[in-house]
Amino acid sequence: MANADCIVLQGGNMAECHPVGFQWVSEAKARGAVVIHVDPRFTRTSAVADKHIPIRAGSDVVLLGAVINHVISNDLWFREYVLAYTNAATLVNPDFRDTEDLHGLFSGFDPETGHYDTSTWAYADPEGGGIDRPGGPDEHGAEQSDRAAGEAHGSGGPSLEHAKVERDETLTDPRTVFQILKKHYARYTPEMVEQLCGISAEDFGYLADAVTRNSGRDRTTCFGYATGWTQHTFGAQFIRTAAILQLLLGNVGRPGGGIMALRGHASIQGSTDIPTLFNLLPGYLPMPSAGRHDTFTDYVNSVGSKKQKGYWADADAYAVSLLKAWWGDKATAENDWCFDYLPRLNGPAGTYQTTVSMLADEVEGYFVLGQNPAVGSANGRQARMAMSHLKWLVVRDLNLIESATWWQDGPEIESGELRTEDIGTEVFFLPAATHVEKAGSFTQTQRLLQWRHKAIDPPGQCQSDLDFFFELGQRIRAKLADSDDPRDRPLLDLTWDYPLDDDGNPDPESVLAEINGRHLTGDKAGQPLSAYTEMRADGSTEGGCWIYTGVYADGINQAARRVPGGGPSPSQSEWGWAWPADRRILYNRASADPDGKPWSKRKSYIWWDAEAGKWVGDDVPDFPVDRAPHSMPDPDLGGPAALTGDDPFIMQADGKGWLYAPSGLVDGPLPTHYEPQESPVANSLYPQQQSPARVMFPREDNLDAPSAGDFGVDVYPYVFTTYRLTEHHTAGGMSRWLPYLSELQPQMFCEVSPQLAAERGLVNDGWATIISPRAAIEAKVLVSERMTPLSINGRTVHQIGLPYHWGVGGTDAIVSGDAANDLMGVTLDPNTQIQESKAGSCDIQPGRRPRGEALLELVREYQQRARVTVETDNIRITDPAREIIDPPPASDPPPPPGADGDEPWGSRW
Amino acid sequence: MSVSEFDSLRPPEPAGGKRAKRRRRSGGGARSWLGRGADGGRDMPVVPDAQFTSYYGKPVVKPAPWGEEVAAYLFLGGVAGGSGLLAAGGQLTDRPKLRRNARLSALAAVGLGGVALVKDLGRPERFLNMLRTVKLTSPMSLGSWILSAFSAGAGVAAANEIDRMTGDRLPLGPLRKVLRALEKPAGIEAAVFATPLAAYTAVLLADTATPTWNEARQDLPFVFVSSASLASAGLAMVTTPVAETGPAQRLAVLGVIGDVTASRLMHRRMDPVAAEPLHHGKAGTMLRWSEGLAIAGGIGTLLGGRKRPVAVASGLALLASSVLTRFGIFEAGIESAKNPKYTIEPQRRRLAARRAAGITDDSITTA
Amino acid sequence: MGQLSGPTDPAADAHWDINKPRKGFFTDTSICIGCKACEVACKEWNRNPRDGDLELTGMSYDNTVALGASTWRHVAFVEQGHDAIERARESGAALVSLGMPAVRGGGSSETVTAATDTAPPDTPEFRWLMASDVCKHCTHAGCLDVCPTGALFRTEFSTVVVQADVCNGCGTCVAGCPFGVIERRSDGTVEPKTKRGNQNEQQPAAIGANRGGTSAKSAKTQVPNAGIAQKCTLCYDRMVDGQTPACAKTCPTTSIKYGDRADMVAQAKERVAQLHAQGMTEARLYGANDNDGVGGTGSVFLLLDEPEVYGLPPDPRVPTADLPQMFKRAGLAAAGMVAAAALSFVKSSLRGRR
Amino acid sequence: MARRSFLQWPVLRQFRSGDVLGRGPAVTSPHTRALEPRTATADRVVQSICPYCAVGCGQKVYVSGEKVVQIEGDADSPISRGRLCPKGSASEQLVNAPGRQYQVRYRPPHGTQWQSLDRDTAIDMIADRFLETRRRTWQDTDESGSPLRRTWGVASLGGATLDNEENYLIKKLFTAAGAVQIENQARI
Repeated sequence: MANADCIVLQGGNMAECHPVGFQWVSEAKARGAVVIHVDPRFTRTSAVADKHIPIRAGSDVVLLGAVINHVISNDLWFREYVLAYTNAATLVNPDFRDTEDLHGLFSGFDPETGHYDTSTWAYADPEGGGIDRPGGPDEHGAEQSDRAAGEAHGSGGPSLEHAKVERDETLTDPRTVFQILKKHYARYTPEMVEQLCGISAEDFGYLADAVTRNSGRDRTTCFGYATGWTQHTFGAQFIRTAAILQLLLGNVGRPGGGIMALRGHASIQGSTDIPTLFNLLPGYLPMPSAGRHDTFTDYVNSVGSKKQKGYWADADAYAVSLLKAWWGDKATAENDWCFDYLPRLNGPAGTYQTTVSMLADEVEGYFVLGQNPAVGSANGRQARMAMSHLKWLVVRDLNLIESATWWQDGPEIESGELRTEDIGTEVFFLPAATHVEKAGSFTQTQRLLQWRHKAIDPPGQCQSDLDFFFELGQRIRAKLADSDDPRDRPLLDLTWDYPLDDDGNPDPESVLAEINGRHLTGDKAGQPLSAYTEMRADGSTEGGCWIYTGVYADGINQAARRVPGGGPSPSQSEWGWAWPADRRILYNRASADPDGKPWSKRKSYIWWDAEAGKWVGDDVPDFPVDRAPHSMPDPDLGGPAALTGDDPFIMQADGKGWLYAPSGLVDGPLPTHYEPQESPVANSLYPQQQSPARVMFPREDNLDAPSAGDFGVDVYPYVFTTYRLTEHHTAGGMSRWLPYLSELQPQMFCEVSPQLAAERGLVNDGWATIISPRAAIEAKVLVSERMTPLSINGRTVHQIGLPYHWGVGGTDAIVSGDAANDLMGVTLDPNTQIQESKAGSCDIQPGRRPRGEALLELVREYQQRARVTVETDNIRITDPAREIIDPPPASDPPPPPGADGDEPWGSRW
Repeated sequence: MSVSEFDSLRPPEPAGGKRAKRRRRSGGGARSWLGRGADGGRDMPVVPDAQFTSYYGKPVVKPAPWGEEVAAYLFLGGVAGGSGLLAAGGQLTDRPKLRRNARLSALAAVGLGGVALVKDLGRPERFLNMLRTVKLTSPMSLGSWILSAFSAGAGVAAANEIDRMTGDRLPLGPLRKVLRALEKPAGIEAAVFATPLAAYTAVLLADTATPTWNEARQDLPFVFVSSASLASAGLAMVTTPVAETGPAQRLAVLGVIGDVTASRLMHRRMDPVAAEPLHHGKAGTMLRWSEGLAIAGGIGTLLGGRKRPVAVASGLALLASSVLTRFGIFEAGIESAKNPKYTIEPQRRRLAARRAAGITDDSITTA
Repeated sequence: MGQLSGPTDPAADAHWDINKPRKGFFTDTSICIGCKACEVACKEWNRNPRDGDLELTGMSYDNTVALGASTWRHVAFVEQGHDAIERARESGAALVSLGMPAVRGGGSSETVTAATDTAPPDTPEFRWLMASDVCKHCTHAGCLDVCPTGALFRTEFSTVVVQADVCNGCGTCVAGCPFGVIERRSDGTVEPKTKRGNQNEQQPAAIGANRGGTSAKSAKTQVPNAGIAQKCTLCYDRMVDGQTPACAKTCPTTSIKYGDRADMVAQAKERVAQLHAQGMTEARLYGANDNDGVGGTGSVFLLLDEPEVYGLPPDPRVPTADLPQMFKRAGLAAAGMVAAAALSFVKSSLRGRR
Repeated sequence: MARRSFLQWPVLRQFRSGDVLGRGPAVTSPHTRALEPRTATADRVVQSICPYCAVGCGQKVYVSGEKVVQIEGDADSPISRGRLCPKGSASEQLVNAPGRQYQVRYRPPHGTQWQSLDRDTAIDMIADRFLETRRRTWQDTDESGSPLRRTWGVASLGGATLDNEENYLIKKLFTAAGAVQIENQARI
């Protein structure tokens, strides 16, 4: 990021949320880079940016789409890069229909199920039709969504049956990705940006100019985003819009380019790599689904076809190694490596589905591990009520957080909805160990694993999660030791024999060694694997997470490397270990031109050394190291062997960056603007108001405010958006108990513009009550010009900012206050199952909120006034006949497909 | 403002903690134009000086963390010093009652003053640290040494008086001789440190960044010695028969003249804004009463000093005047420190004046 | 004897025979992101108690309000609109056009000319200033000179430090500081609000405080150094070991720089010239002039508006600079009092004799 | 002894040393002269990583007498170069937080207060609950007969401050037990 010439921070507040990471932005800025911050609020990031562009929350796709349109229509794209490294020239299935043709929907939507059949989105098969996902065209969006498929492919592109595609290098065929893209974004104009985002043509021009001026051979632009993009009903598409733009401008795989995901937690990257997520197994292997993955063969074929390009073609080796790591000698070729030991999904099992299942008394027991759903989950009341239905609850944390004490002092106790004596939940609170009281690795946001050494033993009865779960596993296995029930075999056969220390606790390094994997047979039997390329599908290797293989190469904990400053190399590679294979920039083959030469001296990073016959440079080449720039292997080879010399995107099934996603996403192959679930603004681009494929929970305890055009929209006339402050940490479990942090931001507050303050009679430092269809909360008021009313479609839209760190209840918290998340409804992105919490509708009034029953009465009174029902906002297809402001032009004949590159690995700062 | 019928169910707005109240008060007029951060340009309905901005109306300097004990000490120190002088005068001019009463007054005042000072320390048990160093730059340090020196003399002198009053019944033994031998030198020693004791407190206040005190640095010593004179004289008039209070009455009148003149001069010579706290609020009231009482006491002394009741009444008026002077000036200083206006405006003015005079190399702000 | 005003080497002035370069901060507010890491790192290192009454102040994101006994770094937040920005630019430009040399006679001509003819960029509609304030460690420190006990002293690094084991809390230094930095720590914590949680326990536990059992919870920790004047020590204890002060070390954007004061001033001048060259005439330095009322400060700041906007005095003057004159006046007054008394007795005696 | 300490009287040192104004070396106390940072006197220093956000800043943890006495940035880290944000800077307080819990607590069904429980019993009880629930809520197949082999009765929500090794064991154990509702903050 420090190498960038232009940095666009959007959907995130980097200076505030990642102050230390921001030093690289500061450094780039000091060297002359332009820093632009696009955000609903003027934040600490804006304060030090060259320019702040206020935007309406949730309208980012319009803005970026318009930049894409600007780049294409003014011919500002990086031709050589786009032609060689992206799927711009690839042809798409002729049956594909764009949103331009179908009033905001893509072809294949089933209004009954709310899911897309994605088969028409595929690349054109030279033999006719489209190239399906392996395993046939039968997987519908439904199932993909249920598996949160978008995230399942987080580490690279989803699979294709094969990689033989048709290309038109002139990009003139209307079925090329490029032409589809061009048409798709043709109506994303500066005028539309003005209308929907509230951004003036002048500001738009500044952004578009800065980005394009700072892209090309000699310059690179970098995007940084955070939850301002992900927490939307089509959040994955926000990121893809940026990815498309970055690919068009040639800013992926190059120093100072890329899209930086700015993640919020110490190991949030790690907990998706080695996921505690329902839909994934370690290394982004999907959890098997009932019906589709009944056999191991079905499963591995669907993960990565042997005929596709790139490293996912070896998915079988990764899967077998994982199963060998878990079930050891019990996993054999005969029993499909114990594949049947894995439980199966038949629908989503995310946090919010779990909440609903709790309310239905289907979930009995719940482990809450260093997490505070009573404060941190959207629709907090629903989350707390759900917990009151549990039979037992285990909370492991440092402090008595709200999630451990809701039965005693939660908001529902105060309002009288719950009575402590009536709550049958058995609650275990177990004190946890802090980060210095245990050894282990965190994976930071750039995929770097860093080992923490243990400083002291946990005090008192505190215990690390590693020790706890190891012990729990031992107890469970002991209790089942005599069982002959086949369902207990997976537990009894599990490899659970880690070397123990003096206190009987497992050695964390031995777990890391298992994750890394080892050879099981041959000369090297017992030795650690040094790269995932050594993994085999024949049972001769084991490894718990293939992308982490190499972290324990040579039996050395590479994550613990601590050479000061990372050593002399520019990639600072002697500090920690980056997955995969210690690469610091992914897809870095793209940092050289198709001939293997750096695009420019200034931006050189990896290049082809013709004499040595290999790729060399400042980083580990993310490419077969001896694959010459112009080599053209037989595509039928499949896997890495099939990568041509100019296929830098080695995890994508066709080796190209995807401008258009022929598969892998469930809500459209191209990012399209829809309004948030509840929005006082009508979608001017399409008749379709909300994302048709969003995941909805139409329930009485999860009502939505009327959207533009519906009755009652003026009852909740304002947009609220939630965010973090630098002084606190998420739901406050690690900050509201700390005096030094609490004093810096002691009270829950809301931020409003002077105009809104005048409109509602709000006074700086006074109180306000904010009411949504879910809840009403109170907050102190900060009146500030940092909040800007936006002119949207001719009317003024006020936005209210709400930090979400406070909660009610908890013991010994130094500060407490109402939780912003209580206001939030639950509606999810179908790709990721992440909730929309960056935009919602509300009203605001001066004064504190009522207490007790009267609080519920207030919320009800608003609901009645707005006549909200479970139907509100929960209709999939918006009636195209309804009045809209800017009807789309008559549609042209459908052009064919393009592609897209989801680039969640980001790139280096 | 009202939301709905639920208003009655809302918790009452808290009355505001101690600090919150202080905040609003210190903001005072400032708050209205400081509601928008330090952007003083707009919305400045009541700002006299359009250039004046501050940080949310928060003070720039901090007031001394002194309670009223210190204001009391200013008074008591003055009384002690003046009494020390009167005692020496009595000693030298052979006025035994004046001498005795003044010595006792001096000891009582300096004793009470010392207690007040120690009580006001953050760590009273460490009061002896005051004699850890001799800090020539520190009025507090010099004052501590002066106070100690004065107390030594005053103590010995007063001890003699007490011993005599009890009919030599103090259990002193052979020390009585020593005590008697030291009596006269001690009385003179105390007198030597008497005026520094009365005067140094003015420097103690002036040698601060507290705007009103610092601005008064030229004339505050004169106000303080005058006030000390009239107060100690007033006390003598209360304690001592008129037969021996002639000098005290003279001193009282001179003190009143000095006090009124020096105070007026002081107000005139100060930056008008920095002088404001002397005229406003509690401090202003106290200082107005102080002047009135001084004049009344002076006139009373002049006209009826020979009559004991009038002398006593005048003496009390003078004592009260001195108390009010000290408390008034003390209070005005504390108030001036709490309002950024008194720091910023005079400073801006003097900076501008220097610049206008062509002195541009001594600003803390540089390009 | 040492000096009371004007440029000098403070350590030499205090008769240190160890020859150490003067240390100081350069706080460049133009790159501050207002994260307050400096405040926290400072408190954590110095084990200062939590401050304030845990209520929102309504002052933008500033909830610690000012420097004080327990807050030795304070980040100010100022929100400004177009007009205020314009005025800041003008006042900054006026400084440049005064042609004020940064140091009398010092080779500073290169910094003066930088910005005058550069067309300023468009004035933005809005800006949010953030600035981390700290003790100035003045060349002539009012607090130090008025301290009666020697608790405040000048270190070999020319910084000004309170010795907590000496201070008796007389409070003179508090009034002696023209910047409102030093403060006496109150012995009680703020009264608990209508909130749970024992406020006493919110203070940092003494090192080695018992933990690992419930007893740790009930052990009420006393406010450390109550009743004693407290302020930034520039982490003297770290400096003697060659370490960087906690705030400067943690500052994510290097807005707080630490080093030899001469280097800091040089960097500051370079930076202000750079900003002027970009047309940011609002940039100016604070404390870099040894001819100012405190003889220059050890902590130098780059500000983007007038000092008072940040709560800093526009023309501070160390009160002790006028001390000789004050002593003179006091001496005169004392003499007057002696004279008055003498006169009273002389006249009385005459009258008495008559 | 008394004589020596009298000679140490700063007033005498003032005039002996030439520091007549009592500004410098003349007035230092023995404590001041012996000052040492606790980072220098720590028993050991351990390299660690900040537990808050995902930047992954390096930390140095100073330990004295088996207590953490200081946590500050690790200047060797190329990621953070020794810097920390306010949260990272407060890490020592996270470890030694005034409200931190050191005891297992147990709330029985319908109970109004916490009770204490030893850890061993607690883990045993949790294992029992886990197995009971699993038994009660086991699903062998879906309605069409495809294998499910899972329990819908046990769920988990893990914070993203868990180590990779911890996540791995949790995933491994829960998956083997057939629990599928394993989620973490990455999704929130």
